[in-house]
Amino acid sequence: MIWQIDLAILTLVVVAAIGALMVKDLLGASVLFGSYSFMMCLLWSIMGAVDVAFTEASVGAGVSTVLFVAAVFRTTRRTKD
Amino acid sequence: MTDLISMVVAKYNFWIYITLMMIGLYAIIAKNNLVKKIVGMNIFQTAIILFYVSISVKKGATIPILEHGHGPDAHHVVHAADYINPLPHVLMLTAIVVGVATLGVALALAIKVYDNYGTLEEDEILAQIREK
Amino acid sequence: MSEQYPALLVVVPLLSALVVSIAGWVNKRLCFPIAVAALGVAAWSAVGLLLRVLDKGVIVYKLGGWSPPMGIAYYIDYLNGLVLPVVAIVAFINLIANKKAVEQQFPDKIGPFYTLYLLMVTGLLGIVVTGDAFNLYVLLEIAALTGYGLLAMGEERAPLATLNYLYMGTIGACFYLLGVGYLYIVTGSLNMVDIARLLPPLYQSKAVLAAFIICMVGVWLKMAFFPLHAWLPNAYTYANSAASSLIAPLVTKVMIYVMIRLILTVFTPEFVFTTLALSNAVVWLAVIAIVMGAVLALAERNLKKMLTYIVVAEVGYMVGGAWLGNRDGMTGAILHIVNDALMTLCVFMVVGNIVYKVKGYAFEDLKGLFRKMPFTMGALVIGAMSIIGVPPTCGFFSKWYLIVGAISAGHYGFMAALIFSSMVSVVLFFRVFEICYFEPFADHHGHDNHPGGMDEAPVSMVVPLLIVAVILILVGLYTGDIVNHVIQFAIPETMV
Amino acid sequence: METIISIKPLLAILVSLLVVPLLVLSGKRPNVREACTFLAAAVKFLIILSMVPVILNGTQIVYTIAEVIPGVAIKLRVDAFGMLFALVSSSLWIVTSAYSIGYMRGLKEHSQTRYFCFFALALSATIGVAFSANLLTLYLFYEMLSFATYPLVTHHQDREARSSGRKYLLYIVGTSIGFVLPAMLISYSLAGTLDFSSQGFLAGTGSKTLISILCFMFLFGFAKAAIMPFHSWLPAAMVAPTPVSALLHAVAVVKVGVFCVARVLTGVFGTDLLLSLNLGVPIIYIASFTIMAGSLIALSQDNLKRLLAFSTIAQLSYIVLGIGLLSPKGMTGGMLHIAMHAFGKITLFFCAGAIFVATGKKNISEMIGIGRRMPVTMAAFFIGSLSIIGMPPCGGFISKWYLVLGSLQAHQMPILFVLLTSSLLNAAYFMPFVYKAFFCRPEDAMFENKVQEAPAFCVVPLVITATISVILLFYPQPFLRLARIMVQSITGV
Amino acid sequence: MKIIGLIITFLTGALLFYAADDFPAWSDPASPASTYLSPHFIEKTMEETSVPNIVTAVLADYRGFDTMFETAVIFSAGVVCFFLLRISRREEEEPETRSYRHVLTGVTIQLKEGHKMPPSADFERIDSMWTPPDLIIKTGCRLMIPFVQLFALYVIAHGHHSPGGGFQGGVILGASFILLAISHDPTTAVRRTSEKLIGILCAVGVLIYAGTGALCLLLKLNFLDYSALAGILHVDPITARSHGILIVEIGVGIAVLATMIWIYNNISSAGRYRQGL
Repeated sequence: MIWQIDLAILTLVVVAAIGALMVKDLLGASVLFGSYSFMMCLLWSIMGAVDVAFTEASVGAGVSTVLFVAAVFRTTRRTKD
Repeated sequence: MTDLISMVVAKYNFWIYITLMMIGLYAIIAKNNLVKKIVGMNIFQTAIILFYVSISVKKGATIPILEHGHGPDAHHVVHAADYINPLPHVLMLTAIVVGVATLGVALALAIKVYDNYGTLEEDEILAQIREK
Repeated sequence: MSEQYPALLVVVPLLSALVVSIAGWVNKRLCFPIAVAALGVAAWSAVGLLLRVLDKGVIVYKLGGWSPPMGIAYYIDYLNGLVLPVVAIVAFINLIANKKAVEQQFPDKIGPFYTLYLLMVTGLLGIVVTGDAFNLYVLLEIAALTGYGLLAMGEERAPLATLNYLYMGTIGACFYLLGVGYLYIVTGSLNMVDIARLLPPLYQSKAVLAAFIICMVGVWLKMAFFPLHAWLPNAYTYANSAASSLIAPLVTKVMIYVMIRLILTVFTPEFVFTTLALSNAVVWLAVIAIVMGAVLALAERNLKKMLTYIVVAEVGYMVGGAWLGNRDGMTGAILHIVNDALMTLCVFMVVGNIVYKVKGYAFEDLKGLFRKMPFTMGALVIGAMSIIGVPPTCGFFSKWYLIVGAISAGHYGFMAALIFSSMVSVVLFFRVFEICYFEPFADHHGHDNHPGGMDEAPVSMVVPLLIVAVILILVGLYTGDIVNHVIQFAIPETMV
Repeated sequence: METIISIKPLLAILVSLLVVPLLVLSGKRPNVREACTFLAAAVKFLIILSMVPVILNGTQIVYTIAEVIPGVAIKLRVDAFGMLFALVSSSLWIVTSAYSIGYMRGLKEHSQTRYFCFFALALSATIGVAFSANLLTLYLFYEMLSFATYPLVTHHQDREARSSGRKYLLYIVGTSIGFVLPAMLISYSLAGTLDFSSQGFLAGTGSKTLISILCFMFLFGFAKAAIMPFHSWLPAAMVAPTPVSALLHAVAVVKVGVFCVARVLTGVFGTDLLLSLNLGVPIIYIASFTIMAGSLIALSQDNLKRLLAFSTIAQLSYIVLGIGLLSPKGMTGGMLHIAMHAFGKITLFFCAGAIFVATGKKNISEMIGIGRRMPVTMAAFFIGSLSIIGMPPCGGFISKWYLVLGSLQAHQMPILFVLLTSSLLNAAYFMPFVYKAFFCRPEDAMFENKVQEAPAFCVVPLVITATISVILLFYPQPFLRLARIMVQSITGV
Repeated sequence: MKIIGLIITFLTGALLFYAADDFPAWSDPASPASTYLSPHFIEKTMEETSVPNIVTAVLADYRGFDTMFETAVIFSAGVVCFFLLRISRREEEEPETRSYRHVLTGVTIQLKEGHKMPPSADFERIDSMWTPPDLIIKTGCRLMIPFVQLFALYVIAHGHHSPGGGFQGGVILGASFILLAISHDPTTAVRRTSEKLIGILCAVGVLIYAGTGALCLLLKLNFLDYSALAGILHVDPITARSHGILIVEIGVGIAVLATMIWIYNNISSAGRYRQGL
């Protein structure tokens, strides 16, 4: 496993996480969260945790994001922070 | 200095997981918007999952699926050093499931709160409660 | 069959929960009897387990036939042998008592309610019975999720309060999980007994220390120990009475059990009380918890919320007792798990009956209740006596042990706090009794009622309540046997 | 000292406990209800009476209910002192329940069933205290009594009752939880046991200061003894119906207080320990202060029941004083005074109640010349007051006589002075009233015409108690012998 | 609040940093975690359960008890969402105007309060926030969904030999239905998979898992000891374990599939089941 790629993805993960929390729009936040999960799943597949990565890809990047979007659709996109 | 760097490099996964966890924790405690808190909560959980997965990593080992032929010669000897430690993966599958379950419940609650108060900002909700 | 009790204990409620949820779609009337039968079996096997433990000593049950530490195993020793029947019986009584209340509150969601109820009990029983650190986390989450669901169905403010509980609870559970991860990374095992076997050489390791602290903080979050208690009062107050009278008695106590289990079994007392010298600080925290709980309860003008603050104070009792670090204190803490579960059940069931009849639990709703619901109020009196700590109700005796422990540990602050909280409870409860006794009965919420007339809750709610009230006294009278035959074996001899 | 195991003491307690359901069930039919009360009272008295001969032989009766804590059981033991107290209170319960009927019916009080139920409960608690063999049992029944009497004190359920009920709880429960409970637990962790022993179980444990602190925690902790400054619940509690004041606040409750103090001083600390630490002296001085202050305040009272209340406060401290003297005669006097004062004071309360039933008047100033209308009642009142003052031909004389002897024995001359002055003070607040009642002519319109004696149910009991307190002068044997046996077992003299 | 948050966060972080340098070096083959338990799993799995994917074996057999409760967790999440959100016909408040849409022409008509449309095939009741589903998305999803489902089934079935298993497959299968619900509207999706069916399927899925365990119990072995099934399946205990794993994986798949749909339906339509994403 190449630790440069690993490190790059790790930084991307952190960036995505911070972005998901900073962005002033819940829909954007949920999409960014989806990308965060996807980065995570890449990271884990690099580490050789294929099953975990698979699950995270289907759950974190997939269903969780859909649920977030659905919830935002039912409530509101507005957020103050 | 060098050993510090080597230590940083040697355990950077741990450092990253701690950073992510701090981000998530801060979001849960300090954010004002309920959905943002939920996002933070998920980041928190995934950080812990990252920690566990990092435990399992093993130098010079491959994914925990045994190569095997079929038929009588299927069983050849297996060396533990060749495969990554599978146990944390198992635990984390469970943890991910728990995470999504919690997410579903949390979102359902958030929707109910929104139905009651028409907003997701905690301070506005508290203001509404106070003036009642 | 009796060697399968450990499996039955957890599996029967789980299976019946599934069956109930199917029955909920087919025919609602089936749900209640199935639930009663399931919890009956659970309670029966819990008692059976206790008897077996008393008879044969520690029981180990290998799930999937894999011997630990490979697989997951149940360990039933004197400690959880004592707690299991309490959890099962409390859940059973409360289930029967709240039939009418459930039908009144969610007429068309009976199926889901009983499903969640049974799953919750499954989770709690599993937490108490399991011997695997990670399995405990999963069960913790089951109990928590179902708890959120049950608590959120209540008044208008319930969802928000529950959401806050969810955040806090998730942090708590994740901290626990993290602590287990730390233990795993240094020991490589997940089985509690196995970890305890592997730890001693590592007592000086920072990772173990961190693991202990993180686990403790997580558990404290879930049990609402003082600085971390903020979520509890609202969450319990605004919930529906059937749920709150299940959760208020059990969840905090079970978490206390987890704490004691961690202290006694995983990180042995030597590590906790001698290697790291935190105990004094924690006991002082407990003192603050007790005092603050009592004071905040004084500030409430609302029966249910007052009781929730009393729960916070009681948590202080048990944490303090456990951390005194001597035998008497630990005995008091374990004994108080039993007693506090019972007396909290008693008072919250009383609130349930009041809500059922009067549709409110603020102080002004309670006028003239002694005349209106004499039996319910009688039970409240006994529960109050137990919380105040009047012999021969059980509350007195656990307080006895806690104070004796405090004296022998030379921790007079804790003793003073206990005395103080008893006095405050006298004030709290007699303030309520005065309202119920002196104020003439006034109609509420168009609830037509001729003043002075007796209008008691239905028999199916009153009889279980009275049974609980009697149990309070009986447990008090049999304290000696409980301590002599169970608790003193639950505490390792190394603890003096 | 040989002991025999018997369930009788438990029965004596349970009788009045088990009658409560009957009372509740027969709540609709008053006659049946009061029949039950009478029955219970009689049975209780007979059970206790049946134990007297055994006790007089110097044996003790023991019965263990449950071992609640390793080393500490809920345990009953009947000794002479307890028997003395139990005899007094159970015999007076019969009389009082007769009187209650007259009083409650005469005034058409509300919720009489509740009244009788809690009365019975209070009595069981009293007997329980009398027969308790260790501190835990004592505390158990003490608290039970406190909570059982709350509904009686606040019987009228009006604002006044509410406030005085608060005061009652604040003093009684506050002190018992605040002082007695910790003191008990500390002594448990010192000695490892709580069983009363004739030499006290604290002897030889703990430091001087700790023992002294414990001693005073107990002394003030049992606030039912109404030792100043923890006395003011008693006048407040006078809002209760008169029979309650009569039996509970002249006999049961307050005597339980002093009984507990005496028990603890003799059974927990033991005379030798107290003498060696010289703790008796502060106790007797606190007691004498209470005596003087109580009597002086009583002088200024116009409300008859309040006057009696303050007189009670003073008289209770006689008993504490007697025990505190730590001299055989003094202790005998103190124990005797429990009985003597009980009969005298209950008579006085009965009279006050009877007057209230007949005329509806509470204040002395309104009762001038009442002796002409209610001669029997006032005659009884006269006898009772004599007994309290301690003049022949009344039982009070004997106990005071022993107290005097005891103070001489203990070389406490000041106490002698205290006793004499307080007797004078007693005379000073009783006699003028008696004089006015008989020899002053009421100006018109003080009484509407044809005010006559109260109903027989009220009058007969007070006549009985009056006569008894006369008889006790000439035949004090049972109580005297019990007291002597007890003192002998304590001091060996 | 933010200040407190920062303080707590940094305290926690400090503690973790402090602890982390006692950890064994990252990816160290000699660390306790990879030397104590895992070798047994890696080396013995094949002969003890004859499942090459160690994770699946440990998940469903060694630690099968955890996984059963994991399924129970997801099930209870579904029940909770339903319990909290679902609004029954009785307590549903009527909007003052009802909108009906002519299916063929797409003409929408609004009726004032009280007036109702006679139930007919060519008119359907719609929400005020109804938007016409886009044709391209609709057909695109129609094309994708079968393949997605096929893949999901493969993942479940092939969990023994490759990454994946009941849970992943179930999620993907559920996602395919969610895709249907997104691309069309929930009413059509619910028409395909009725609420009652879903609700029962959730329970059935977990029931398969727990029931297998209970079956082992009835066959005089410990709970979840699949080798007890050898008698029924007429195979040797080792193969019985592998079959048992397959059975419970299927159970997990069903449960997860149903629950995902259930949660999505309740959340996206806020419990009304009329109009979703």
